[in-house]
Amino acid sequence: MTNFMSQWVYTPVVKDHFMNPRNTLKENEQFEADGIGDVGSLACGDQMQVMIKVKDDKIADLRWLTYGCASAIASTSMMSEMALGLTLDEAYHLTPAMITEALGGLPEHKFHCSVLGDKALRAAIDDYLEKQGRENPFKKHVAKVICECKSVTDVQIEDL
Amino acid sequence: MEQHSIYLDNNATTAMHEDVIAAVHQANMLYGNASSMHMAGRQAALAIEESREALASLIDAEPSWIVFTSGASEANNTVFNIFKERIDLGSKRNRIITTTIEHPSIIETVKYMKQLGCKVDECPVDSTGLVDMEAMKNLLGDDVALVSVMLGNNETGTIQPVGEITELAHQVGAYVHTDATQAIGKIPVSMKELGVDYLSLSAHKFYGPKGIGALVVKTKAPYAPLVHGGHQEGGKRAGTYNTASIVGLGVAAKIALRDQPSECEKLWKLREMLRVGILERISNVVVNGNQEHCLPGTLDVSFPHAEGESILLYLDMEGIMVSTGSACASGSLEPSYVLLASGVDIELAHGSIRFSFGRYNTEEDVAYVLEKLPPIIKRLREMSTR
Amino acid sequence: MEQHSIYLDNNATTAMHEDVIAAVHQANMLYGNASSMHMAGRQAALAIEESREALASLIDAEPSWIVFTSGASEANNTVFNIFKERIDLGSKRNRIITTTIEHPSIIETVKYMKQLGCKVDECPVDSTGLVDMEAMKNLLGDDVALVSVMLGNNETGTIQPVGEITELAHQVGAYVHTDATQAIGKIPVSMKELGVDYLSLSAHKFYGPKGIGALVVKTKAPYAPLVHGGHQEGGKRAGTYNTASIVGLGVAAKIALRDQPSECEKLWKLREMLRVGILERISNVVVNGNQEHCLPGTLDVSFPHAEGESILLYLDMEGIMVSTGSACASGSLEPSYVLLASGVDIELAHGSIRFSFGRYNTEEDVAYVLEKLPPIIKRLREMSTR
Ligand SMILES: Cc1ncc(COP(=O)(O)O)c(C=O)c1O
Ligand SMILES: Cc1ncc(COP(=O)(O)O)c(C=O)c1O
Ligand code: FES
Ligand code: FES
Repeated sequence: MTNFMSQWVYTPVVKDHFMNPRNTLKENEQFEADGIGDVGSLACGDQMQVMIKVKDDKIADLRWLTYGCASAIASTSMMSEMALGLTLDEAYHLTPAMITEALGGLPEHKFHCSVLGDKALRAAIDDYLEKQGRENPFKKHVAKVICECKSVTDVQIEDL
Repeated sequence: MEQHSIYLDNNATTAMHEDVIAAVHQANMLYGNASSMHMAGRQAALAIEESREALASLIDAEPSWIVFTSGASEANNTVFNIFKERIDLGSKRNRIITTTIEHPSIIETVKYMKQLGCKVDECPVDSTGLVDMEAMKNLLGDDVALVSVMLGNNETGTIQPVGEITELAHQVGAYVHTDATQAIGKIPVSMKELGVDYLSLSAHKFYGPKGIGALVVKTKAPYAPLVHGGHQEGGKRAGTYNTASIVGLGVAAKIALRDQPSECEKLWKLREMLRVGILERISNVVVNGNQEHCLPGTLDVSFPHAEGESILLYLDMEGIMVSTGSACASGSLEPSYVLLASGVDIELAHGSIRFSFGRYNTEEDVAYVLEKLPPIIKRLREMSTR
Repeated sequence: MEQHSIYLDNNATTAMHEDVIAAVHQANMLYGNASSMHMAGRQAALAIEESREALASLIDAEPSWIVFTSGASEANNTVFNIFKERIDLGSKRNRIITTTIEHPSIIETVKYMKQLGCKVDECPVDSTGLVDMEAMKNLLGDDVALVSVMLGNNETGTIQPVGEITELAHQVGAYVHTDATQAIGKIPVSMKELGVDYLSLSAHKFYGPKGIGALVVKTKAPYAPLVHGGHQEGGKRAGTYNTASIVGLGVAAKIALRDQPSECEKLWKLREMLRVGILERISNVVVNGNQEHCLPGTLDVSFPHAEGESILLYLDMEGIMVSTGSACASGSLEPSYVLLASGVDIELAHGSIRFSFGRYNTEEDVAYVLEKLPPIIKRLREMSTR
C-alpha cells in the first residue's frame, strides 16, 4: 500500500478544501456582513451559515461557518471561492452540481452536503435584498430554503 | 510515508494475532472437506473439533453447543429466525423482547420481523445505556418466547446485567439470547453462569479471522437452521466447513482465555488515561455510556460543535483511526441510535467519537492522541456555526 | 509414512492455489473494517472492490451484481428465501421449479419450504441426469416465480442446458437461478450469455478459500437479505467484510479465468484415462451421468457387488482420496439421491464412487489408481453376498 493518500474517501480536491478550508470566519474576526444565510440545524447533523458583503451587486467578500461533515466543509469552501466576484444573479444560480463538479465529484450519499452551502448562499442573498428593501428577482424560481438533508433527491438537485 | 498508525477502532474489528495468522496459514494446507471420510477430510475434522473445544473452554460451554457460523450477524439472525419460525407455526409464545441498543444485525432483523407482523418489544435503556429493569419486568410475561439482550455494547461499552435478566426471563418460561460479541476476551464470559440459552460471537473481535463466529446453543433450546443443506455442524448450519478460519478462531480463543485478565486491566488503564486526558484538555465534552459497567477498552465521547465525520477524518490525517457512532452508520446521516436511545441530545448523538483499544495499543498512543485531538476539536469548533 | 497422497475429491473441495494462499496471508494484514472511513478501512475496501471486479470478469457479470456470501450454500438459501418471502407476501407467482438433482443446499431448502406449504415442483431428469425438457415445458406457467437449475452436477458432472431453460422460463416471466458452483473454472461460464438472473458459486471449488462465495444478482431481479444487519454489500448481506477471504476469492478468480481452457483439456484427459482404464480392467462397471455434457474432471462409477464406503476406505489406505455419492451424504446410509433420480438401480446408487480431478493431479495419479483399484474391487466382490 504505497499510495494510500490516493485512497482517501474523497477526491484530492475535496481533501484539499477539507484540510485547508477557504474563507471561513476566523475566531475573532469582525466581518460586517450585508447578508446572512442560515440553513440546517444541529439536530440534523449539519448547520450552515454564509455571510456576504455586496458591492455593485457583486459578492465582494464572503465568510462561512458550518457544523458539518467533510463534504459539507469542502463544498462550502469551494462554493466560497466560486462565488467571490460573481454578480448576485450569477451567485444565485450557482448549483450544487457545479460545486460538485469542481470538487471532482462526491459520493452519491454525500451529494446533499453540497446543497447546504449553496442554499445558505442563496439565503444570504435573500437576506441582503430584504435588508436593502429591494425586490427579490430570484427567489420565486427555487424552493424555499429549509434543511432538507434527508429528503433532497438527485431530481431535486437537478432541478435547483 | 505514514509516520503514525494508531488503530483505535478495535470494537469494529481487530488485527489478527500473529499466532492466529500463523495457524491459519498452516491450516490452509488442511484442504480436505471435513465431512469426508478420507485422510484429508479427517485431518480437517480433527482440527475443527480442537477449535470447538477451545471455544467451549473460553466461554464455559459444552463443545456440542457450538455451531460455527460466518460471524455474529449470521448467529444473531439465526436466533431470531428460530423464533420467527416457531411463531409462524402458531406457537402461543409469540412475543420477543429485545432492547433499543442492540447491534444492527438484531435491530434490522427486528424491523424486518415487525414488518411481517411479528410482535417484538424493545426494552428501553437509562441515560447510561443500561437496560431499564423495571420496564423489562413489565414487558416479561408468559407469552414471551425469547429475550435477547446484548452483553457489552459495541458503541458505548455499557455492560448489561444479562445474568439477572436471564433469571427473570426463565421465570416466565422464555428463552434467552445474548450477543456477547464485544465482551469475549475483554471480560470473563461464562455461558453457564449467565444461564443464557443462546450466545453469539465473532472471532474478528478477539484477534481471530473475519468471516467466522459461532452461535452457541444449549442442547434443549429450540433450533432451526438459517442455512439449510448439508449435514455440517450436526445439521444446524450447512456449508463446507471453513477449516482454516475455524482453526484461527480456536487459536484466538486459547489466547483470549489466557490473556483476558491482563488484557482487561491494560485496556481499562489506557481508556482511563485517555478519558482523563481529554477531560483535562478539552472543555465541554460528554462521555457516553455507563462508566461503572463498561467494557474495558471502549471510550465514547461527544464533542459538541464539532461534527463526528470531520473529527474522524482529521484524526485519520494524523494516523489515528477511530469511528463515529457505530461503524455501520458511517457514510450515513443518521445520528447514533444507541445514544439517542439513551436519551442523549440529538446534537451530541451526531458527533460522538468511539475510541476502542486493543492489545496492540500503548500509552504512547494515548499521549499522541492527547496531543493531536485538542487542536482538531478547537479548529472544528471555530469553524462551526455558533 | 504415507507414500502416496492422491487427492481425487476436488468436487468436494480443492486445495488452495499457492498464489491464493500467499494473497490471503498478505491480506490478513488488511485488518481494518472495510466499512470504516479511516485508512485501514479504505485499504480493505479497495482490496475487496478489486476482487469484485476479478470475479465479475470470470463469470462475465457486472461487479455491482456480486454479493459476497459465506459460500454457495448461503447463496442458494438466499435465492430461495427471496422467493419464499415474495410468496408469503401474497405474490401471484407462487410456484418454484427446481430439479431432483440439485445440491443439498437446495434440496433441503425445498423440503423445508414445502413443509411450510410452499409450492415447489422438482423437474425430473433422464437416465443420464439431464433435465427432461418436455417435463420442464409442462411445468412452466405464468404462476412460476423462480426456476432454479444447477449448471454442473457435483456428483455425476452432468451439465444442464441452462441457457435454453432460461429462455423458456423468461418466456413465461419467471426468474432463473443457476447453481454454478461446480462449473466455475472448469468450463466457460458467462452469466450474460446464460441469461440467468441469479448465480451461486463458492471459492473453494476453484482453489480459493473455504467459507467465501457469492450470489450474483442482476440489478432488476428481486432481492431480500437472508442475513439482516449492517449496510455491507449494499445492504444485501450483513456482516463485517471477510476481507482476506474475498481477496483470496479474487486471486482464485483471476487464475481460473487465465487457466480455464487448459485446465478443462487436462482434466478431461485424466478423467478419460481413468474411465477407459477402469473399463478395461474391471468388469461389470457402470459409468454414471451424461458422458457428452459433462464437467471435465468428474467421473462417477458404480461397482455392483462392492459397497461404496468400503471401496472409499480401502482406497484411502492406499493414499487415494475419493468420495461416495455426494460428500454431504458421507457417514449416512442413504443411497445417492442424484443417481436414484436418474433412474439408476438402488444397488448401484449405493455403491457409486466419485473420482474428481483437479489441477494438481497427474497421469501418474491415474496409473496408480488403475493399479490399486482393481484388486480392491475384486476383494470386495469376493467377500460380497452373490
Ligand atoms: C455487538 C455486536 N454484535 C454483532 C456484530 C456482528 O459481527 P459480524 O460483523 O462479525 O457479523 C458486531 C460487530 O460488527 C457487534 O459489535
Ligand atoms: C453444486 C454445489 N452447490 C453448492 C455447494 C455448496 O457450497 P458450500 O459448501 O461452499 O456452501 C456445493 C459444494 O458443496 C456444490 O457442489
Ligand atoms: S453535511 Fe450532512 S452528511 Fe455532509
Ligand atoms: S452395515 Fe454399516 S452402514 Fe449399513
